Amino acid sequence: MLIQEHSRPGRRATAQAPLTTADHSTLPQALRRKQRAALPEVSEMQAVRHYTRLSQQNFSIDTHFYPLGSCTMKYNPRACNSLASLPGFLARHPAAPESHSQGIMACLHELQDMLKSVTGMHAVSLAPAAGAQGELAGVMMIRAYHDARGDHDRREMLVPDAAHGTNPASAIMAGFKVREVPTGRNGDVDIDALRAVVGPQTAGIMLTNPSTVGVFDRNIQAIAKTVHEAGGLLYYDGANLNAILGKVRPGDMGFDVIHMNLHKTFSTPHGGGGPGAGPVGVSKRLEPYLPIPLVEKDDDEGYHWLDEDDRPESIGRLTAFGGNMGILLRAYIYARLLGAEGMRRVSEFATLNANYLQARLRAAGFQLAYPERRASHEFIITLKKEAKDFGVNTMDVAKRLLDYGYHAPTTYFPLLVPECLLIEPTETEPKEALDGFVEAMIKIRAEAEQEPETVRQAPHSLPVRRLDDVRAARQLDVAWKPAEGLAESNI
Amino acid sequence: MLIQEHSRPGRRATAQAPLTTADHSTLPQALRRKQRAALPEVSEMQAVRHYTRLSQQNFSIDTHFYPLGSCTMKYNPRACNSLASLPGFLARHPAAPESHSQGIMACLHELQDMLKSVTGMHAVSLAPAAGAQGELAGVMMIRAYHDARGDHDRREMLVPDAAHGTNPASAIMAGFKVREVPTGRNGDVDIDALRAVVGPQTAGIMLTNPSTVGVFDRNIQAIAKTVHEAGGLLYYDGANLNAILGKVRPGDMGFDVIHMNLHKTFSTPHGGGGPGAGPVGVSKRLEPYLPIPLVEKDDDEGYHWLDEDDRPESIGRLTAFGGNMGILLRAYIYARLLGAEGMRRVSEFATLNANYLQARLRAAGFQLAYPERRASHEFIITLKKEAKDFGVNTMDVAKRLLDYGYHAPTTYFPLLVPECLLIEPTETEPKEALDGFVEAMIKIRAEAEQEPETVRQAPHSLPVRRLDDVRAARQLDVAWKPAEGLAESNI
Amino acid sequence: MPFIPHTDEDIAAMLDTIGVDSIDALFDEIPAELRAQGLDGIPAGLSEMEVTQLLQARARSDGEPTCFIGAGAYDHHIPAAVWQITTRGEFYSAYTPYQAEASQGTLQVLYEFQSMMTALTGLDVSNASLYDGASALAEAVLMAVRSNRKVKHPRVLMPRTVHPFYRRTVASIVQHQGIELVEVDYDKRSGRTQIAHCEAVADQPFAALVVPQPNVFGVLEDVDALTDWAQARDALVIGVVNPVALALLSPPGDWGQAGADIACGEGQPLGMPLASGGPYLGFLCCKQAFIRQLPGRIAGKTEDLDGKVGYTLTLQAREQHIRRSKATSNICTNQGLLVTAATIHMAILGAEGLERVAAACHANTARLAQQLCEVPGVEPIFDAPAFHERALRLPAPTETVLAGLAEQDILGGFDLGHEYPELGSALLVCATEKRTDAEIAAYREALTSALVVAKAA
Amino acid sequence: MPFIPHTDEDIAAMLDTIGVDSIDALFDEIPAELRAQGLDGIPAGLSEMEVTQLLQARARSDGEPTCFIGAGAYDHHIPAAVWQITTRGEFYSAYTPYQAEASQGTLQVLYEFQSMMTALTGLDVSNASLYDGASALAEAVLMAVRSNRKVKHPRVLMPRTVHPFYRRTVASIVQHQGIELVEVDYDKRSGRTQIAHCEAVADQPFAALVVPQPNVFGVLEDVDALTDWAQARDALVIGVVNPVALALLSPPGDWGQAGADIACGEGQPLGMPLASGGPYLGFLCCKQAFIRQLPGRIAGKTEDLDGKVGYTLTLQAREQHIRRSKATSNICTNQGLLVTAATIHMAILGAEGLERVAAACHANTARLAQQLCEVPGVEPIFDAPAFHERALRLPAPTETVLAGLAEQDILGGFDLGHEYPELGSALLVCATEKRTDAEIAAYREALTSALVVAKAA
Repeated sequence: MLIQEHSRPGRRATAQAPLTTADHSTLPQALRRKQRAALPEVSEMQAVRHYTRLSQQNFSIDTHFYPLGSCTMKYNPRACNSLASLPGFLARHPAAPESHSQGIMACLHELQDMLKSVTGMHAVSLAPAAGAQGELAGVMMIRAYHDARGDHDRREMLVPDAAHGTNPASAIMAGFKVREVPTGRNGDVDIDALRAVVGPQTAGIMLTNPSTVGVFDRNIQAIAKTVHEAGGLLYYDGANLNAILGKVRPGDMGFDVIHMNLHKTFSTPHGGGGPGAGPVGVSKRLEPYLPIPLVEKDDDEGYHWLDEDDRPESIGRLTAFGGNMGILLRAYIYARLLGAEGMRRVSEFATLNANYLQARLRAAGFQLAYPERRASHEFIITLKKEAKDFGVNTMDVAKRLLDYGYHAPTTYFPLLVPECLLIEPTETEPKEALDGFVEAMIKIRAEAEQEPETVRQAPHSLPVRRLDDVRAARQLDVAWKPAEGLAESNI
Repeated sequence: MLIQEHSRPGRRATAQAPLTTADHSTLPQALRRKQRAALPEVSEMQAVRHYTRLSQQNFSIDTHFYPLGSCTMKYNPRACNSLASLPGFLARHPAAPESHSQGIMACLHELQDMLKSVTGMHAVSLAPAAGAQGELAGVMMIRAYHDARGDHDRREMLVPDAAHGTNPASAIMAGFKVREVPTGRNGDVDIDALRAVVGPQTAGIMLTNPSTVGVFDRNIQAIAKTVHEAGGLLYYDGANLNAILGKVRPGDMGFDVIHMNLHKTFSTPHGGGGPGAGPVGVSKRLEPYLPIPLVEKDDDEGYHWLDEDDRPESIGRLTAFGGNMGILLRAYIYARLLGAEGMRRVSEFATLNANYLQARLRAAGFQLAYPERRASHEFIITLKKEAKDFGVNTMDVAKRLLDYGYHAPTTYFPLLVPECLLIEPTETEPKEALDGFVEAMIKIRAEAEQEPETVRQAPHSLPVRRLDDVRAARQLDVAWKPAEGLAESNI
Repeated sequence: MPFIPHTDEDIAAMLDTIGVDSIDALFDEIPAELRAQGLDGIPAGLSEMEVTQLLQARARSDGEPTCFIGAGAYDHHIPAAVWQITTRGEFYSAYTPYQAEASQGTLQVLYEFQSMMTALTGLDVSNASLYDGASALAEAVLMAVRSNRKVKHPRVLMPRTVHPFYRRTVASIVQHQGIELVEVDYDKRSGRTQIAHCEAVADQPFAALVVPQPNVFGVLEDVDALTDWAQARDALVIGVVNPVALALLSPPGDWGQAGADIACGEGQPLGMPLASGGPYLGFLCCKQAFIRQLPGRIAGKTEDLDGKVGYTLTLQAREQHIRRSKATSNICTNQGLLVTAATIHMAILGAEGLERVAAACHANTARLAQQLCEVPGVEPIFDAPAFHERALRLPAPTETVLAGLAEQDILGGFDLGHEYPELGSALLVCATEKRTDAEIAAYREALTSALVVAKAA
Repeated sequence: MPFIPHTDEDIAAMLDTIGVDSIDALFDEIPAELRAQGLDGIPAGLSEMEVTQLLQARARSDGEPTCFIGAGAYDHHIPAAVWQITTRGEFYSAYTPYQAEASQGTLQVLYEFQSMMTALTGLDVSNASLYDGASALAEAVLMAVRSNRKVKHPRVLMPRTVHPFYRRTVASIVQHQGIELVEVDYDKRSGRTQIAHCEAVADQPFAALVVPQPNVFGVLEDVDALTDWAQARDALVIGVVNPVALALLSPPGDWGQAGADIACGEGQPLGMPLASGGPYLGFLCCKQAFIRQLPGRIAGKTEDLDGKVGYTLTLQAREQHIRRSKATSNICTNQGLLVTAATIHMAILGAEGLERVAAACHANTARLAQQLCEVPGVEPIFDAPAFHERALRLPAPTETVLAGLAEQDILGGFDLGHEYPELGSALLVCATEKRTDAEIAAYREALTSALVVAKAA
């Protein structure tokens, strides 16, 4: 039942707004609303009860193992939420003067420094509001760099076929053409294919390492050399930074620009789809182009903002007020809780968990996409044999996992591996959770063999059974509308 | 699975305590613990996940209609929680000086005044930590009053047979003998029976009005006269104050002392079994005996505490630090949100909801215990006919209601009505919830007739099926113990 | 090990299963010369208590000034229930709802949010959020250029009365799409964009006109005339609106003869704390005809195998993870948690509650402006009706005055002088429903003394 | 109407169903002369925003003093997760778990809490909470008198080293049960209760001896000797313990040859904010033999119809709602929500975490005492080992010194002089793990200056 269906004309949580309607007669009649918007009319209790019960219909990290590959669903420490929600932080207006902003600016500046250190980059901007915006900022800086040198013909961005969809989409938004580079059979970029496509038209390459197939590209130095020698720059997609945090630094691998997904690696919440934060780091030659604002520290006068006036070559402003500050604060708090040692442990235990889970699934007879490789913080199994033998596909297995109380891994991505599950357990899961997941996978395979309909019709124990995505797209219904004349009333 | 069963030696939420163990070598070895306590060893995520999932196994006001008679399960406004949890309130030490306590003392003083006004009593103490402690304080004040007058033979406390169990238990704790007074067939106290038992031994009578059978005792003035003329005092059990808030005042009915359940009438949370708060109000002659501490306002110097030294005749201190302050704050906030008008509406709509539900259930063929009476904020139906006809008892119906998503009303109380359900919808439920409850009751009666086993074995859709209470008492297991030598380790 | 549950026994057993001797061995495919040696610049980890003390000190360090700044972010009261429910773990720690059956909570919230936004804006459909109001306007501009089948010229008329930060954000984001953003001037007396200003730059066809309501000065634009004017020229109209103002003001869907085509804006006033500027919530609504050009997530209603109603992400073919380089936008993660907060906020307030909030803000700002204008030398800049912000002219440099006010713990407003030098010493003030009479009186007094100091300087 | 969902249509339909004309008619059984006319003294309702502003101002009004008071309530760090989970609606707004099948969350928490408390105290069983430590001691005294089958004399030896507020609470609650509370003096040099002090008042049989550990001065009692001495005289031993201290100190179940019989205390250090004194959490544990005399709720493990494990309230025949006047206590509502917080707190910290907290408090208080005693005229009063509180003698009246410290926003400690005049100007100080070196140094400086002022006065 929708909240709108709980609505009755005249009902409302009356204490939550001013108790009377103030005079607004100076608003010209012609510009006024004629009918009330059909928002729900419910009591506070009804709203609380409705959304509390709705929340219980979600899987989440706080309730379930959630090994969604490439998404880094690790535990979000509760202190990050409560400390970022201290009244002093919540009440600060984005246009407050620097005299009244030193507290948060200190946090932001320290976060800039910590991100520089952990990525090996020369400078960092916290401005991008999410990973995709960080990507856009990254490729825009590459373009700004070439343009500033008069190198206007570099209009082609190389993207591996295994890349996240955001990579080509961002490159297009920055005005590039996209050329795909194939992945080799061992999971590394096909270096010969790369050599064949680089040239004077090459603006750069967008890579994530470890890649989305779950392995660390051993040729990264050769790739960097190839692209750099062709005059291109290397962009690092930080989606998989959790795999190497404190172990290898993108800056040391030769990357010129990087974005980070703080909501992945720095454990800020995913929130059912955001907010994220996508800071970008750059080598020295790209520093002038960083998006604004930046925080600078002046030993005498404390912290101050750098904006358009201070950074005339900047690619500019990406949101009105400089980014998802509350998320940056959470990441800062997380980083302070971890410290240097804790950061190294993130990648170590994320990798341990992934390799353990890979080893157990392999031992249980599941087929690895890259059996000869180490897992990074994630790995891929392919269910093409099960699909062929039992007529049960990856999506069926994913849905059946929900019945067993496990969120499904990422399905059908990367596109180059058929019937694949991309599995990322993260470092915060205990061994028991991994073992339980393996048991569930074994049981589901047995079900697929013995009672395939059970798997094909899964899930069975959730608030709804398998949903019809085709119907959703064909018979589009994306907003509730009030019955004619019912819920609307004159103001 | 218990949190203890998630435990593994050496696991812990390490950031939540000091990172190292400080020197404590000056603690004598002989007085030290030899083995670590077998507390769980889990990560923060495991604790969060475990308790989040556990919470989902509860019915609560925030998730379900909860018409538990006599318990006033109304909505707890969320602002009461967040404002009582402001850092300035949470950080205040109970022994902080008055110079640093004026903020909360102002709230407490105003709450005292509002409770005086709404009950019609002369003075109020906020000290009792719950309703039962308020009862104890109330009867102890009656005793102190008689004792102070040298009236030492008044050792008998009258208690109606319909009373809450806490009434006789509290009277006993105050050193009284308890004599039961029967309820008449119409639900009012049997006034003749009362007249027959009052006398020079009578210390007082403990009454709630409306009574626990859900009706307002029309003879209250005659009862008061009878008891007062016999030299006894009248004690008002505030459990049902929600029914008359702002409509009738116990002080005007002739009561000498009253306790209030703020967690009922003033909507502080029940918390799965507390905390409550049980302030007491008294007429002028009982004022010297109020439990301490009290807050007094001095126009020049602000608020200050009255304690043992200021109130030598006080029955004394009931908890170390003067009561459940955080609950008192919540009640204060609720009272300020309601104001005088809002308080009157509480009883009006609680009564409207109860009478509507009573009318609908009666129309559906359910038997009322007091069919000729108005419901107060609650009422009783008796299922003795259904029990006889279908072999399905009140407990079965109660459990089956859970399957329909309704918490059961109070069962088998008051004891004098066979197979009874005491139903209290409260004012915060919308009409739709009441209608849904009636539909469920009708369906369950049909099931009782057609498929009684379904009802007798209910619930079916909850985390557990019907639990074996006898086994719990016979094979007592009230604490998990570690397997021999497993979970304990030397410090 | 903070947040890592592994015991020594676990580690040993896991390494044994993998068949390696150490965790370090798991990194053996990484060229040795790349392995990071240290993490200089990252301090040692702190306990939660120490971090708490540090952050409490930082949060306290900037005092509790009284805020009279608006300019795109507004200090509204947020009902206590909103964030207590929003931060429940099941909302807070869930991912984008890719597995719909395990995400009905989030998906239904998205659908309800979309429904509420269409109700507020009077348009047919809404997406499930973008980053913020400014980036939403950038997406709206891109979308309008893609959508306009009659005008192929990628020109968009952008009034100067659109918030300057929004204009800069749009300029940044669309800079490589070959879109020409044409500035439209405004009337210096009323603060409004007049048709004449539009005409002045409409010598070539244009794909869209942006119409802010209220505009950056708080002034109400003549949205009906602007809409009709632009649509008569085959352009699409993009409304940039404040959702709280929409409780009182004509919704974009009702503008002019045919209604605006697209509406976007900042959802922050719907239950988001100021929080230094984010996370906020960009929203984007449009007419049904343009839904396939809408960027971002969209939740849709559907049925399960049993015919039971459920919700799922739909039209994913628009999105980057399916369409890749041909997607409507590169957006992936959006502002889901803020959508949850906004949805609960709107459910609790309802239309009437939002009306009261809007009316209180309007009345408070009117009173504030009146009182400040009693200070000698302070005067209103524009004479047109306005919503809950006012542009005032000061008899001393705005920057100096604001600094003087800040010393008295009053954040006096937004300095318009940087962006609109033609206005002189101009200050944009705002008093939401939270500002009390006492605070307004205190501002007036503080302004008086700050002006004395500023003039003396 | 705040919190009331009824529309005019609802009201009309409901009155129609009932068959009355007005809501007022529903009160027609109440004698007219009793109907309240007004509610003088109750102000008009406020909006949530107004109440928020009022309460924020009140909460702020008393500053943020640094707290060096202990005396039964301790300023510990509480992990952020504790209250974020505890205030989830399903815990916060549930009732006492009478319908076990619909309350497994709360019931399992109670069972886990009971398990943790038995682990900490070393006793067999625990109830599910009482109001606070002081009222728990009163119940323990009543229970001991009921339980002791060998000694029928209702006398209980109560050392003066038990917190004076606890002794007063016990005296209030048991005053009509004919119980004689016999004071036991203490050694003025060590601050300990010695056997000799017990002997001095043990001329008649007594049912129980109360043993605080640590005692009100922070001093560690010789619990083994006291336990053996009392039990040799057929008395029961009631330990009054601090649960955080128990992470390091010998648990009551291990005291002496046979262990204490009952242990009670204040659960506040297990995750409850100071909050002006409540709600806190009284706990009460005992040997198995006494379980039927234990007051309060007890959750027990059982099975459902399918043999699946579940939890339910058990031994309800002890309780007032069944046994009425013959119940073990009148307690009904207890401190369920605080039990939830304490259980989560203990789960997160574990035994090792509690040890670290305890050790840090101990070390901080030792450092504090040492530094304060460097101030001329300040000296320790007792020479026995202590846990995380210290009694200090001041060279000026304690009240004056505390007032001087309060002016510097330091809450300097608990004035022992009222209750223990024989100690002179005596101050009980405490520095929990939260007090930093800088705060301790600041206290020392503030004390120096407060003493100068106090001596001059």
